Amino acid sequence: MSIASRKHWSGQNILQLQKAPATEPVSGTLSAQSDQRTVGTVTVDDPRIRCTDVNVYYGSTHAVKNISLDIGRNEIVAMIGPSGCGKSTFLRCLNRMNDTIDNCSVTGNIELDGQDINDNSIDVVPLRARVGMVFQKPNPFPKSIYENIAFGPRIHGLARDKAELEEIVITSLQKAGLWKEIKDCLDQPGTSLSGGQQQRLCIARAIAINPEVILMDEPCSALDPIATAVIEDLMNELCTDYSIVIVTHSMQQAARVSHRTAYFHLGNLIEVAKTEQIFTHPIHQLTSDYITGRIG
Amino acid sequence: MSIASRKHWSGQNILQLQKAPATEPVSGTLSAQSDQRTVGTVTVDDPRIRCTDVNVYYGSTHAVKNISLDIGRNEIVAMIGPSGCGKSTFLRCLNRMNDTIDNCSVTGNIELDGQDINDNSIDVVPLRARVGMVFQKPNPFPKSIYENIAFGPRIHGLARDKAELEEIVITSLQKAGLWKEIKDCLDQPGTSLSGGQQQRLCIARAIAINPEVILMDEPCSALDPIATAVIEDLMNELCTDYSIVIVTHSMQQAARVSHRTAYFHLGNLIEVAKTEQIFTHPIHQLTSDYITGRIG
Amino acid sequence: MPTSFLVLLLLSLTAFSFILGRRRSLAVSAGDIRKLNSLPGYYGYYVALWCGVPALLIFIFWHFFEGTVISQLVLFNLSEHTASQPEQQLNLVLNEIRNVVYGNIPATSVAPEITAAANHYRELQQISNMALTIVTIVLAMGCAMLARSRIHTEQRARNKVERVIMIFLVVCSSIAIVTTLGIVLSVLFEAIRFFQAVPVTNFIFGLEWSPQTAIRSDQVGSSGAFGAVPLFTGTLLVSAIAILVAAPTGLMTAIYLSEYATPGIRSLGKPLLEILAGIPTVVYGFFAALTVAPLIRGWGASLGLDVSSESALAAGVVMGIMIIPFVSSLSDDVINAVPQTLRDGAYALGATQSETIKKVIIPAALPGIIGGILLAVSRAIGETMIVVMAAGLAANLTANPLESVTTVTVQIVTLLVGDQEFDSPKTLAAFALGLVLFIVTLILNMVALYVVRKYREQYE
Amino acid sequence: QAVRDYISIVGSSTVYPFATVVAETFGKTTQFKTPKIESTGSGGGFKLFCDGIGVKYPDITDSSRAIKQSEIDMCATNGVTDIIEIKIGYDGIVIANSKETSPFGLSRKDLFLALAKQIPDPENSGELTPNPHKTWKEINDRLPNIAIEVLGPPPTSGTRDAFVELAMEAGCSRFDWIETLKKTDKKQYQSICHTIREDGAYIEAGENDNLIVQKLETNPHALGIFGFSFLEQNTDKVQGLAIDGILPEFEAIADNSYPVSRPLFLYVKKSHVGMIPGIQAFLNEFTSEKAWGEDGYLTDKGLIPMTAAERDHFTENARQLRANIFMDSE
Amino acid sequence: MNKRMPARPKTIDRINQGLAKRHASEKLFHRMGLLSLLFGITCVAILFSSIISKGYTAFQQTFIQIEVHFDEQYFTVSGKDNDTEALSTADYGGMVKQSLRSQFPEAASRQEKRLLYDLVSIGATYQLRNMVMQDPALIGQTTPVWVPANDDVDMLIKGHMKREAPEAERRLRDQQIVWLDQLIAQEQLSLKLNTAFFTNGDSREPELAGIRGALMGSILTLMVTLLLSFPIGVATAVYLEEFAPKNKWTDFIEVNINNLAAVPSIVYGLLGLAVFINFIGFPRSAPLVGGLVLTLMTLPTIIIASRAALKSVPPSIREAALGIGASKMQTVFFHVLPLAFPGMLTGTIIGMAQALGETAPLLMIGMVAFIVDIPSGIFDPATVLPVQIFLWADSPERAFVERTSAAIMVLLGFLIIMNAIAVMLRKKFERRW
Ligand SMILES: Nc1ncnc2c1ncn2[C@@H]1O[C@H](COP(=O)(O)OP(=O)(O)OP(=O)(O)O)[C@@H](O)[C@H]1O
Ligand SMILES: Nc1ncnc2c1ncn2[C@@H]1O[C@H](COP(=O)(O)OP(=O)(O)OP(=O)(O)O)[C@@H](O)[C@H]1O
Ligand SMILES: [Mg+2]
Ligand SMILES: [Mg+2]
Ligand SMILES: O=P([O-])([O-])[O-]
Repeated sequence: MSIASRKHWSGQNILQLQKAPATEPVSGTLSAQSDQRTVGTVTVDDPRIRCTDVNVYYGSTHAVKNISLDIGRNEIVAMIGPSGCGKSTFLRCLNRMNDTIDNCSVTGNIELDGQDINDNSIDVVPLRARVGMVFQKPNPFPKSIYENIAFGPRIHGLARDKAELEEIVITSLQKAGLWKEIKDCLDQPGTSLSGGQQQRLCIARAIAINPEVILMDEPCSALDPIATAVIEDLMNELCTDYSIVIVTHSMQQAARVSHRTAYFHLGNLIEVAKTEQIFTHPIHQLTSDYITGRIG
Repeated sequence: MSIASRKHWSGQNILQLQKAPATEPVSGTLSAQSDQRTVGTVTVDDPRIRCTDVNVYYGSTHAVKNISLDIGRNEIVAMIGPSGCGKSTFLRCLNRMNDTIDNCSVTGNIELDGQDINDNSIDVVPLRARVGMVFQKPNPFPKSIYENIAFGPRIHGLARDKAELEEIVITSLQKAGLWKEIKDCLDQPGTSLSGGQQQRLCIARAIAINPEVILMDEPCSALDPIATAVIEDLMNELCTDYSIVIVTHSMQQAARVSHRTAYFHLGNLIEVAKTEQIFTHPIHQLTSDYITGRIG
Repeated sequence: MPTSFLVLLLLSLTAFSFILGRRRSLAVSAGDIRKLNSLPGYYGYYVALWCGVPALLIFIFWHFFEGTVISQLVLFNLSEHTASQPEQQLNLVLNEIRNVVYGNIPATSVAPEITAAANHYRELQQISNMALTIVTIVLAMGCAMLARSRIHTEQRARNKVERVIMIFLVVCSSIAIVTTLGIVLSVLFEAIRFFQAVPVTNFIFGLEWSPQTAIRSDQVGSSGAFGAVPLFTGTLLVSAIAILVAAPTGLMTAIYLSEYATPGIRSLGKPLLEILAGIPTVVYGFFAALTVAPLIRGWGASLGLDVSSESALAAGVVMGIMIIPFVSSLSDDVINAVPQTLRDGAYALGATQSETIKKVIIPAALPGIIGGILLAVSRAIGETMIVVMAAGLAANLTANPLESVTTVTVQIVTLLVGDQEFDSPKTLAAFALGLVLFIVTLILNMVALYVVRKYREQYE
Repeated sequence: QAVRDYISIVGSSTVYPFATVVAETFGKTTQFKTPKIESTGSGGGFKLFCDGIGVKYPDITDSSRAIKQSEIDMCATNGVTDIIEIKIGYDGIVIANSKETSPFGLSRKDLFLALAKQIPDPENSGELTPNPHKTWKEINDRLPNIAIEVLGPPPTSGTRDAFVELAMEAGCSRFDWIETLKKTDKKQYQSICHTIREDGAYIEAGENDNLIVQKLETNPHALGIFGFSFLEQNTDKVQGLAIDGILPEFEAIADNSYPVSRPLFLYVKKSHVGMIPGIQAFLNEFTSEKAWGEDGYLTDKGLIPMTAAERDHFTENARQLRANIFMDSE
Repeated sequence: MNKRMPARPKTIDRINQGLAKRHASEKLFHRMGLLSLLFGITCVAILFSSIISKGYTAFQQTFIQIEVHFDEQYFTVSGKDNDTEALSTADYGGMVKQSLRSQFPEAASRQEKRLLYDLVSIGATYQLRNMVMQDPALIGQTTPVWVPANDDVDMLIKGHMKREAPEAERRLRDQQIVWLDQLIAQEQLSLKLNTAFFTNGDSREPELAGIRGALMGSILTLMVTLLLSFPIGVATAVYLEEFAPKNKWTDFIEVNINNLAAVPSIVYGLLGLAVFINFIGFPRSAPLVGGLVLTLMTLPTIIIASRAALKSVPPSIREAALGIGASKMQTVFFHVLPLAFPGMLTGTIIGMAQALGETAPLLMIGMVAFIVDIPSGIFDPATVLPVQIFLWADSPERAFVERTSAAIMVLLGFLIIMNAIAVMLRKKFERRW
């Protein structure tokens, strides 16, 4: 997990990570243009995903600035940071969802199991099947609840027969903690559910295809504590096999579920560290300001 | 605030409120059909909004069951409860937003300042101008940020001239804590903002028309703690003049901002009480189960 | 005052009263529009409506009756001899008078009585014109002033203006109903007369259509030569071929344009295809008869098939080409309107683009797409010229697209514009065909509505 | 209410090309406006024409056939009583094929045997049999061995009526027993003689004669039936076939030796003359020698002129506005 | 929690297994889309090229130069010199003939003279008259004048009539061709821009026939149609989709409107005849009536397209506006309509295109007519472009073939201009959300 082991990406300015001394916190204000150097443990050994110098632009807006971050195997990484700091944008890079936004351009290197996902030869279909996603705004298909979940397994041919498909649907709904509420109305449109139910539907939909990495953009924002607990349990269970990246605004949640936490600010990745550490001994001034509620 | 002072609404079964003894908690399971009697202080003196026996059906689904609840002046009422229990549905009754859903029918009596809002002679336009709303899923107009906010003041004629309108826009954005982030791009489309920014935009849009009652459906779900604090401050500030009803999944938030809290369960209003009381001495078994995290 | 000038004047009065109303509302609220019930603009519209609408109604009403009234007055003054002519003849006399009035024929070339009448006519016209000008302007100004004086802060001008708009909307929607009624009425009576001559059952179930011969040999009814079945099967066959061409091509084009194509190609391709809808059907007729039909015949011959030189296939294919834009453009619009979040949802699950389109986007856009296809089918059913020129007029009862067929519309047109006879079943048959076609398509549309309802997926 | 200062003409699509030339010349050489001419078909023309008197109704209708009794009655009930009938000339109906095929002469009997739905049974005199002929050779050994395929106008057209009456019926009455039927059972007679086969040998190709000409080009074995003026304009593409030994040529039609030609008419409302400006002048133009004379511009357009005597007769009618519709004109 | 969920490697393996097939079908789908588009565009291209290749020659016309002597004797027939009456009724045809005779004195017999006179168009007569009426000073002078040649000459020069063909198979005699060759040699015959085609009304002489009357008729008719059908169609769609209660009655209206789209256009003609002409008393052949009939005919198209467009506006937009107290009317006009506008324009484009190309209903209301004068208002008798095309296509004269195609080109040009405006508007309003 050493910084030196990082391979450099040509054509970009060479990554120079420095561990800022805790006693001399990095300046709390950042010009929008400046490239911030990330403090903390950016890299892990044998990462599942390795991002190097990722930049995202919406037209001329520079939304994500030179971010490098590794996601380990069987790891839950939480991303926190003020609203609009680029968390969702960065998350969407990891399964190339930004392709669908017209004026959005991504530079930098993102590797999944050592393979550059932005490579032209990469097939986004298995990529996205391997890297599942739950969006910030629930977006159920205007189909029945059953069809919403069955969609993924069906296109990927994951079920041999009807019974198997049904089982996948039921297990996914159970895992997402939605089964009990809606088991009698599987043929109702997914759009007629309540906000929180829709969100869980989308989670169930994402896990129905068994992805290896799951990206969750505020998956519990519309959930009550109990439903939240179900999802958090699910994450814990899943991370024995998979990697999970979660964006959350709840520090408690980040603290509860994640192994490492990344703090974003104005498009920069300010600090990454083990979760215990970041919530107890943040290195960067901005991080500690945020955690203690001083930025705003 | 006595139960006897309640006026009865003919054509409905007569309201019979009983204070369930704390020593004998009401059964924790509820059949979907049964009418639950609400415990706690349902009524207030001189309410701004008085709801009596409100029922909402989506087609044949009974989503809100016989709910009576008063919203006082200068009061913040929080609504909590598991996902899908009918909070949003009930909230949408208060400014007749359910009119827009085809198969949704509302019965019961809802009075705003003593006037039945479901009356045929009522003009919904001033009603909705008086009772503003922030929706659960942020829904900015596909127009510029400025136009998003300016639309309300403009149709209601709240600004005498351009400068005044601009001022309203700016103050609203400031109050919603969005001004700093987007002051340079007021002409960008509102839909290109991040999730949390959209949510704040919708809050700003709602308060720009100075409503007397504000209904907020999970206004802080996509917000970081700092932005949340801004909104909570705003609520505190607003409630000196106005009434606020807020749906939230964060008990902490409910505890922080609200004066009274209402607990919903499967379409029933189980309990209403002063916030301190409900979080410390819930009367109903279901309430206490929920607060202590035992339902799920 | 010339009519156009009066209209202009009324319009500017209306515009002016808008300003007046707006001003007034600002005045009563002392410039603070927050005190007003509605926006100042609504008060403007309110006054403008009061100013314009009554005056305009009077104006139209006046013009509707002015001619008749003046004519009657002029005729009244004509000499005994002229006035005693039959009414129809008087109509011609009036025309002559008017021709003199408008200087179409020199006054010297007509009888002095006509010249005198023309002068009288001219005088009356001037008076009427004068009166109209005064009445409308007074009315416009009066109503505007009255409306203006009634403006106060509590007045719900917006509701009133919106109610007027609402009335306008309702009136517009009722035009469709009135049209339907008109169409039914304009074919119903003649159709009933036809059915008095030819039993309904013969018409609907008869297998032979040969209107001309039936009359010649006076075998009406007994020979069953008014059997509409071949016409309806012909219509069905040609429309089916057309839709088999248009629906897949149109839909795939729409998908390609909205999902795959670059914006440049889309903004070029779509309008280009829309031209297909506007090429006159005569042109398609020539194209079908002289290019496509021989081509198909040649292919058929090389395959050893016996293709009629006028085949339903040629007509159907060309008709299909014509209606492609109905499917492609309408579908493109609704597909484009499906929210991006739905696409994102599918892509994120690893769906390929075509899977996303087939399983998410098309179902979500289905009502609009069906609407487009229905419109195309309708157009195919109603099309005439191509079939006349390329499929012939022979009423064969066949399902073979290589034979020639005829359609209901073709028969309606040829029966109506050919050498018609008074009251013969032959001419009346056109009306019966129209009526039955109307009923058949009505049933088809009801089925379509039911199906669309059943499979509709409403997003959000 | 509209004021009309132009002549309104409706009627036959066959007469349309001739009436329009006259109208155009009339408009350009007189002070009057150019008449408006609608092509509605003869029957449609009568329908409008007989609807009444007044500016709303047409002044003149063209027809490719004489007015029928039922139409006269209809006119009369609507107050249209004085009608001037003017015959303007003849239209030849030709049977032609592509230049690429060698021409062959046909008799009217051949035509009947080729195109009738039912023909007299050769074995069984007095009986009918469905037309069995597939090729021309089957009808007559002189004729080539090619399939019978005739492109012609639909039943709704006046040209078809004329063809049926002048060619088919004449061929039909060569059979003696049918000829006798004419007197005994006229309906039966007509049904035999006038019914054209519907098995595909006769193709109803619409009313557009240009289309038929062009279809003949792409389909050299087919014959086409259309008006003489189209043959005249397309002599490089199609050739007219001799009927009963007579080729469809200008002179042959004019002197009535070509058997398949029909008269064309104008019908004028007498009560409109003088009230609508220019009707008299228009009739004068139409009946002038420079229009319908043997060298007139109408012959350029394909109208076959009447004999001088006939022309004089109708010119006189037009000048005198002699209402000459008689009750037995059917 | 559940152990029967397939193990991970199995999942991605399964996915990879099916991948080749899915990509193949993706490719196929993409190709099919492209092919469909190409098919449509090819059809447009074929139609265009066949029309243009047939019609472009119509924009030129053969002219012959003749030496005209405006002899005084022609103008003194009535005894009164130089008054307009005399000027307009002088025997200009005689002057043309005179000048032709002096050019080719060898034409002696009556028959030969006729052939000679046939070389120039009757239009030469009207042309000379116009010249003299404008400038009476010409009388007594001799000037060379370019006059249009007869349509047969025009066809020969443009190669549509084969000069090698035997004499009997062409409309020009050998003698005439000899004369024409002489004219060509003396540079007295040439092809010039056919301005008459754009400035004249209809004519039975191909060389004089122009498109202007029909074009004006089309413009007037479509103006009426557009002004009525767009607002009415949109208003109806808005009412039905946004305001009307959803019940059996509105279902009935919806079915009804769909059904109206399937009513054969000629039946609309019948309706127009009964209502607008016979009942209200509008004049026959008027663009007003044509416009009204076409309005009724295009309304279903516009309504159906507009409704589809309104349906596809997400409900959250409406909720957002209603939630801040906008009235339904304001919601619709400020937020929903702009978003639905592109779809409404599509309906309008297609509806108007259909109206522009329609003939059958106009037959019933008297617009299929020979009208020479250019209409100047919606009450004047007029015809429209497709009718003109229809009439010319049915004319015997060979020269009308190219003019028919040229008229189609004009119609398409009109269509393209009309669409271009709408398409630009549509692009402006288009967005995805
Ligand atoms: N449009 C609709 N049609 C049919 N059923 C609906 C519709 N909207 C909501 N429901 C149902 O009504 C019930 C209450 O929904 P509501 O949205 O009020 O829940 P909620 O308390 O807001 O939940 P959440 O916290 O998840 O937003 C749910 O069971 C839901 O499935
Ligand atoms: N489609 C877009 N077009 C242009 N700018 C965008 C777009 N989406 C996001 N942005 C901008 O990019 C920046 C980062 O947005 P992003 O959605 O990544 O924020 P976030 O960290 O997810 O915030 P939140 O917590 O509010 O969801 C924001 O400033 C936003 O305004
Ligand atoms: Mg986000
Ligand atoms: Mg909710
Ligand atoms: O139009 P016609 O009556 O001559 O066929």
